[in-house]
Amino acid sequence: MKTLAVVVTTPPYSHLTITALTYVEAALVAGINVIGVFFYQDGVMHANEDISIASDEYQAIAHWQRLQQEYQLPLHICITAAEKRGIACDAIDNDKINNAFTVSGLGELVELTTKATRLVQF
Amino acid sequence: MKTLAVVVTTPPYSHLTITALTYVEAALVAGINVIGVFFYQDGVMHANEDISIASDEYQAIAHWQRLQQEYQLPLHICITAAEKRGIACDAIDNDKINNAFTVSGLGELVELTTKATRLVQF
Amino acid sequence: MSTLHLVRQSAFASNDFAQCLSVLDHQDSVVLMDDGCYNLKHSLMDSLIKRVDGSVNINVITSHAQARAIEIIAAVNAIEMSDVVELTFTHKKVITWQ
Amino acid sequence: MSTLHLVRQSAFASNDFAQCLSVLDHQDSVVLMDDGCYNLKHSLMDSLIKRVDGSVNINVITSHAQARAIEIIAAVNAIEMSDVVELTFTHKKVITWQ
Amino acid sequence: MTSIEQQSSSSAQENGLAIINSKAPFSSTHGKDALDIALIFGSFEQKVSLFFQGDGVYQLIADQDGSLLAIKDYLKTFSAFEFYDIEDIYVCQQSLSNRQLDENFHIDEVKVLSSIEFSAALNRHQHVLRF
Amino acid sequence: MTSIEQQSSSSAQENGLAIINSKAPFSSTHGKDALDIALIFGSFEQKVSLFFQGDGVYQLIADQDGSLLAIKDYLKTFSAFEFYDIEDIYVCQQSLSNRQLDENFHIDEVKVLSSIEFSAALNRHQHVLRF
Repeated sequence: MKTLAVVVTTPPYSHLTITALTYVEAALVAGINVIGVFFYQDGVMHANEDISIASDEYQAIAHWQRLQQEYQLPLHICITAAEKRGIACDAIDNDKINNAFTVSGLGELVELTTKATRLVQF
Repeated sequence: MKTLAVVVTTPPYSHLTITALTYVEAALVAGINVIGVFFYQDGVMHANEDISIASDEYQAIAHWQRLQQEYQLPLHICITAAEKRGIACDAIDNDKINNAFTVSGLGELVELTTKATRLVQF
Repeated sequence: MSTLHLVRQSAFASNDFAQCLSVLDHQDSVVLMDDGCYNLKHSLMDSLIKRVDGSVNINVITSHAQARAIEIIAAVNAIEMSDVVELTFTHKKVITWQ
Repeated sequence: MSTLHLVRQSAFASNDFAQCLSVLDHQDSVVLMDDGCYNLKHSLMDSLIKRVDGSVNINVITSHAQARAIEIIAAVNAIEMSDVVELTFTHKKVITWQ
Repeated sequence: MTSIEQQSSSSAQENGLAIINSKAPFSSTHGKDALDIALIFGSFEQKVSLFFQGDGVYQLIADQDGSLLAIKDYLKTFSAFEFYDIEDIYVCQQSLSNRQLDENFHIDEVKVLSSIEFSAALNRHQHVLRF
Repeated sequence: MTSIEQQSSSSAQENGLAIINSKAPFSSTHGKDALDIALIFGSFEQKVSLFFQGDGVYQLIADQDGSLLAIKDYLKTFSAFEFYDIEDIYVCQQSLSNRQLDENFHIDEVKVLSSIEFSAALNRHQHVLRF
């Protein structure tokens, strides 16, 4: 069984993120079991519910949400990286975190890496 | 009269920001009239009230606040850059923006640049 | 022992591509993507093509090169993102140079 | 017409320092700060020191070099941030290479 | 090509803002962020000049198409420079030739300068930002 | 220096994570971000090896002092590698000599490798991340 884990370190307003999205979607379409995407460094910015990208720009966050819904793709954000970037993770029922994303620790990255046959970083 | 405007593009968790802070404080101590600091690109992250930097790390935001209070140093964040980074600027009495910072447009940068005898970017 | 190398940066601006080449093994494959496409015109590419005698497989993502108005040279395969997914599993590991 | 150049990046990793040198005028001054301190050991620095015959003033921020365990060479002035503030106004403009 | 013009103005008072573009167009927001500043200076009728050096020269090359990357192609906005009275657009000849690029640009009025001319043109401005 | 050891293990099954450090220590958070991953792998008793290449080799050099920059010096944490059973620490010889650096490191057990050995050591791992 081909399993894939992906690490994303670029923020939603970076065009590099489109490449990551295109890759992950191509993997899902090809029937690869993508066991999770781990957002690290500036990648955690994806989960900031307050981000507003101009409507004529690429909507990276909406694209991740769609992949999450359509393929039950787990999207993890690193809590340490998130707190450094003003995404408050301590509140219960936090309405500042996009609910397509799960707040996780780095232990989740260990888990994904151990389980995946391939790990790809973007 | 020596007047100085400063542009900061690095976020609070970047060590490069310490260099900018050290420079601005040295200018203020030397009696230079620093007419404003304009935060652009990732620099706007300074105004995110939810940012929590580990207490044993450098507290860049607190340092900017201190300079603002001690020297009445104007700190402007670029609204477009801020919205892209999840710092909501549209609400009245927005409690997510650190109140040491003023939400401004790029027109403020034109103003600062026109008035300043020197413009320095960090 | 083969590795898939995803090269995303311009060698004219950073030394990532040079670092990639220094660990490149025969049997490895390279995919130029994003600003890595600019490397098609870099002198490191000439030496790579000469060095490998065709043993290293060099690819570029068509849309990424076309968007940048970069001509794809004959020594390089023009591929799509779905091919990158396939290469991911025909190689033993992936290193991203960004 | 003199310009103060603040160099903040390692020439081993990026080509910013090379770009700075390509527009450097005699009478200009250079301040190496942050990772720009690493350039003290780069071959571009040797050629800069030779080229300028002492007409370009080259400086490094002492604490930035010391933190990186970089020895400050004799051809370069060791300065503090307060000196950078002064240089800001003894030159006509500032360009930051970062 | 513009050396006479440059020499005649090189002794004049420096004024306005020079923006140096040093990054390729599609992988970072630096080009767009610099453009936004240029346009706002233009709309406030403040002098602003654009310099392209290093990988920044890729921003000027003809026949690019960001839409292939699903990117909103901000390079198209360069055609508005005339409307904003942004007339001084300089590109470093050395950076072009290092990258094996022809002088084939997607906007008119780009002045190709040697390093010495590029430096002299920069020096005619009071302030410099670099992206 | 360790070539016999490498050869004997080079045919073994690849396993664990290799982290390539490519950035200088004080101007970005990449080094610290990579370290955090290494330590969590160590604490989960998963094999992790550290590779230093390019400007990343500056992370290993002796006599540095981030406190002069008011930076919390994460390099000091490197001394905890032993405690976490992180034993494979490799540095690229070519990157050191390009930067005129001596093999004088602030931790023990750093293995200086040629490009070929560096590549072979990387190949002994199943996954690679690079910061």
